[in-house]
Amino acid sequence: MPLATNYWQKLGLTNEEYATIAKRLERVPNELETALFAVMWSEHCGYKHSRRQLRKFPTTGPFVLQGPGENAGVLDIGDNQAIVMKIESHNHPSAIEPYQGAATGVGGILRDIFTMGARPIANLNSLRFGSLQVPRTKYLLAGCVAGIAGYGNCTGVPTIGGEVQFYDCYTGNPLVNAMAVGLLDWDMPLARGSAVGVGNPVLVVGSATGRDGIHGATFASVELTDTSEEDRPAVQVGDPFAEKLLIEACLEAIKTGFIVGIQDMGAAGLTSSACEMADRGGCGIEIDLDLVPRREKAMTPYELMLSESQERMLMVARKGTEGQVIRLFDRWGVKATVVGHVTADSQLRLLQQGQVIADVPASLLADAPVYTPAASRPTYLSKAQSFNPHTLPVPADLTELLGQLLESPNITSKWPVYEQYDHMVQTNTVVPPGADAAVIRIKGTKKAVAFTTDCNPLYCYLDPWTGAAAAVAEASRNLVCSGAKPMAITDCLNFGNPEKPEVFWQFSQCIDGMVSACRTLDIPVISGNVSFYNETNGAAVYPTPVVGMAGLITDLNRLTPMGFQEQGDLIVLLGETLPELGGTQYLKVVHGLEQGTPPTIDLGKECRLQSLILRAIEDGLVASAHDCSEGGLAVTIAEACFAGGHGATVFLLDHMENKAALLFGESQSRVVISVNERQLASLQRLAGAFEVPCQLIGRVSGQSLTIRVSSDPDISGQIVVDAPITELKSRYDQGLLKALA
Amino acid sequence: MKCGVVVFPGSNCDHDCLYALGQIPNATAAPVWHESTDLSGLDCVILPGGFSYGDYLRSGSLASHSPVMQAVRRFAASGGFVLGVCNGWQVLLEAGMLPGAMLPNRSLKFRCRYVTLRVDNVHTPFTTQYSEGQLIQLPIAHGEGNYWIDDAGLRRLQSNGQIVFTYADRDGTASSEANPNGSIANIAGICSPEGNILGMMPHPERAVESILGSVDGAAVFASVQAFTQCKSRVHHAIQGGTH
Amino acid sequence: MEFTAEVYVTLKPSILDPQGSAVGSTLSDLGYTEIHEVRVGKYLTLNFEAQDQERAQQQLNELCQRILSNPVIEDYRFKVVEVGR
Amino acid sequence: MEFTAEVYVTLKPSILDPQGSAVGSTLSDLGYTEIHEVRVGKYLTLNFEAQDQERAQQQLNELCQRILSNPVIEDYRFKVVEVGR
Ligand SMILES: Nc1ncnc2c1ncn2[C@@H]1O[C@H](COP(=O)(O)OP(=O)(O)O)[C@@H](O)[C@H]1O
Ligand SMILES: [Mg+2]
Repeated sequence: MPLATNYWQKLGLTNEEYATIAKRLERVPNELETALFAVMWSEHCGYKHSRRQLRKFPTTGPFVLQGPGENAGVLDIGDNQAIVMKIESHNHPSAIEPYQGAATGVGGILRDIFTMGARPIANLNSLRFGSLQVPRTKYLLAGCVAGIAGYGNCTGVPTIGGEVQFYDCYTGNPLVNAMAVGLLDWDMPLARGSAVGVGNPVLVVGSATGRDGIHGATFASVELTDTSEEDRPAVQVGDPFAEKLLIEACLEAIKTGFIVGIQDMGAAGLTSSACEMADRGGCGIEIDLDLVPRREKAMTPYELMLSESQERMLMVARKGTEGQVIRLFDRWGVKATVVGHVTADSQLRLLQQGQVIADVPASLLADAPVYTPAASRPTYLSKAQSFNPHTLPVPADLTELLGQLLESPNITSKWPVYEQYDHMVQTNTVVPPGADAAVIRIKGTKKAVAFTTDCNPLYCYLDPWTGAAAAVAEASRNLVCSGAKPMAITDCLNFGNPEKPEVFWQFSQCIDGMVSACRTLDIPVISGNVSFYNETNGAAVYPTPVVGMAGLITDLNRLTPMGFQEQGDLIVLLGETLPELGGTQYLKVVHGLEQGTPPTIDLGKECRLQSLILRAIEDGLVASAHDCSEGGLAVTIAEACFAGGHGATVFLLDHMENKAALLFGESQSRVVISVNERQLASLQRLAGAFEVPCQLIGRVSGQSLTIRVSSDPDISGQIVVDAPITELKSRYDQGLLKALA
Repeated sequence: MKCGVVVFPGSNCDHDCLYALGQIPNATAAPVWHESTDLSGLDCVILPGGFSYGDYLRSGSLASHSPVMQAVRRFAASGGFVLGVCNGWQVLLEAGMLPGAMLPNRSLKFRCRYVTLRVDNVHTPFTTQYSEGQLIQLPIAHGEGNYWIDDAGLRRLQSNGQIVFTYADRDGTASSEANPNGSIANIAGICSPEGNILGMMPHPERAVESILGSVDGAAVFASVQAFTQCKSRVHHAIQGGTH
Repeated sequence: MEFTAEVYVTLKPSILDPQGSAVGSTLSDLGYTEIHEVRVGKYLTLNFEAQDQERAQQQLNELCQRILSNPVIEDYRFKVVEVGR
Repeated sequence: MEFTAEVYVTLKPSILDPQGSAVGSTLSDLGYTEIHEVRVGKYLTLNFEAQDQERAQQQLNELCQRILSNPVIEDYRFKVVEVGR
């Protein structure tokens, strides 16, 4: 059958790209070869619009053993141990089939971890949904959470943290970002995704190949429109049981030393795994497609190469060991099959019935073009930023207002979500979900590692640079509050269509904001993922650069809780409250507005604050620490009360004539700590040395939260909040259930 | 005490059990592969939590047919101690080694959290270190822990004292609010009539160190350890007599 | 009129059935080697009220499509019978 | 000879069906008030080899009893058809 002219456009290649391929091949590619280029040069696999921007990130530092470029980043935590981490989006599949979409997202990110020879020790997930008034939102939330639970629980990896947020912009395009973490003993060289050693056998390991998710890679690179509901078979079903066996078998196989290279099959399946392994190793790979185990009859080479069937790996073994490798996998009930070998010529060569059906340089496939699209400042910004929230009336009953905020969807406790996750399996979770950061101890050592994911997309919408910098700062602050030194970031950048100048402007502003924060706080980026085309019928989601971060606690004695610990302890606010109400949850919940200039961030100030806290914790001065984020100071204090099971009496100096800004403003670089009375002087001295404002604001006492406000430190002022902790806590605990009812 | 922890394809609390047993003085533990049929030299066999065979078909059903279960059956019949935790209990039910069956949680959701349990029988080899009616905190983590048995069976469990753990309030009442999964009579764990087989949904192996939030699970393992020691002392005395 | 319905929900043939394949391979491990393929679906029974057979069919079809199955990955089939007939 | 079987596994009528009641209450929340009872069971299809129809029946019955259902809480029913008939 003659090929339609310009058939490559249907596969997603532009005329220029096709011409480039033909020129560099010095011949016209055949149809299969063209299809291989189309997936490898898709946005999803090729990072065409983001690669240049991503190069701005700092990627090295004292902890970094492996930065971006491998399947996951690797961090040195001493004693020949390392932490491996990576985050990835599964937004589009989850929009269509929430359970399987989210489940296979977890499966994929876990494979990136154990591919490196690391045992997965934790999952996190960062979720964003649309309006809870829309019934489908509840269905999507329930399905995604059940899918994450189903997969993580079955594989025996604890899900220890994450985020769930609700903004209308995500109604048609939810965000499901899954992060995984592994622990590696690196007494031997890291397992790497490269093909080396001419003549070494190449094996396909795991599930048989079916017609799942063909076009998955290109699908993720095209805006979702209403027609994609028809595009359905592009969703795959996950098999967490197969994954669990694959984990155990792969980790055992890597230990034998027989495995030269290993790579999971993610987007674009066999094509991308073979091409990336060959490219990294500087070798070629020859695959006989007739040998690839398949689930369905009459599969075409195109289908075999592009299938995104789950729970599969590509592996290069040392020549002569393949028999032992196959037996090892068989013991775990996992099929391993030799399908080809490593060649000297750096070509990806495919055979069928003895005939060569594709033969292209792997490096060319892996070398997608890089674009820098036009960028322009969105027109909505001036109007949104010039909105002045201080003229709005502040409700009289601030106790009730606090209750309303505590039960609002973005602030309320997410226990109905994380209760569905086995967060305790592996018996290392010393701080379970619910605190600023989750903490995993490392058995046999005094060490622990802390993790968090953070991003406030409303800030990013209202000021991308500031919002992205704040995301890095908040993640880091969350870790520091638990007593951990931040080590590195894995980021998941969720944006709209980058070919639109306004979206690309948001993207590059966010990158710049993150880069500044990374540099000031000295935290490199070691892995990540970009998800573009998060749009519904032309409207982009808020820019959402999710920051996943890992921190190290060298001595578990420094582990610091977020809740108040003892009656009589003093409550201290570190940092400064400014008259900032733009982009707050107060505006959203009370006035229904997503407007204003978001809180400013002074990275130097942030850095001093975080250094101070770490130092104070080290000096044993801090009984508890909790950072201020959504909902501001009043919510932060209330949460510290709930977590510790104590009440508090608080006195705030009102220097700005707006009680809403004082109590619910979201000024950055603030942390509420509690200290024993005897430590106050030392703390104040230390804060002075670090030039961090340090204000005594109250005392842990009783079982109620009482907040008094006065404009004069000598006048006892007016009680603005007064409620039993149990009452406030019950609203905080019931908020999500209520919203979902 | 020598324990064997069975590893089925899909078990995922096997390492946790081995680690927890390592925290118990005078206990040793080793994994037992699901294809193995040799349990000789063991005092106690533990069927750990997890998702054996993916929990496909019914939780525990496929695992209950694996070769090791033939051996476990013989081991129990000759008086060996068998502890099934979570998925392990589901396997014991499917194998018919304990009565009743497991249904999905009433909420149909997986639940992972601490619960309060009342210890109702302190005369089993697994519970001698608890006191009667003691309230303990252990984590649960399951999607199918809604235990069911018919009326006659329930009466038998009650009259034989086979109910070992019950979900309870802080004051010890087996209220419906305290029931996390819909289990009949708030049952959280039962034993065989002889007491040497125990099945329970909560995870004692997750509560043996204070840094994890509770040490209330340690007594399960310490009880078996003490019981085994006692048994072997009696055994020695008898053997000594025949010399 | 009172109707009773039986609904069969199955994974589309091209979709992986992890449960079916695990059951199938375990059955062969147990020595039932003559078993080639197993697929596991759902079987629902419903009792419901409708005006007549035609509307009953129609209602059930809507139910299957909207709630009882996920058309992205599943197919369904049903039978409706009037009770007492 | 190649046979294909359909197996229906249902909870015994005396046992409360958590899944069925959840589906039922979802349906009534969505306004399908005319629905009275929903029960959710399993529907398995198997392809297998047997010498003749009688043995096929017998083998399948054993399979159902031993593995495919749990007789404590479930009932089963099946149909066996020779393939190509
Ligand atoms: N999807 C989720 N999975 C697991 N834990 C979650 C999830 N969403 C929220 N949490 C947990 O709930 C707590 C509060 O979340 P969040 O309000 O985002 O915290 P913070 O403002 O400190 O970043 C955290 O401990 C977080 O890990
Ligand atoms: Mg926080």
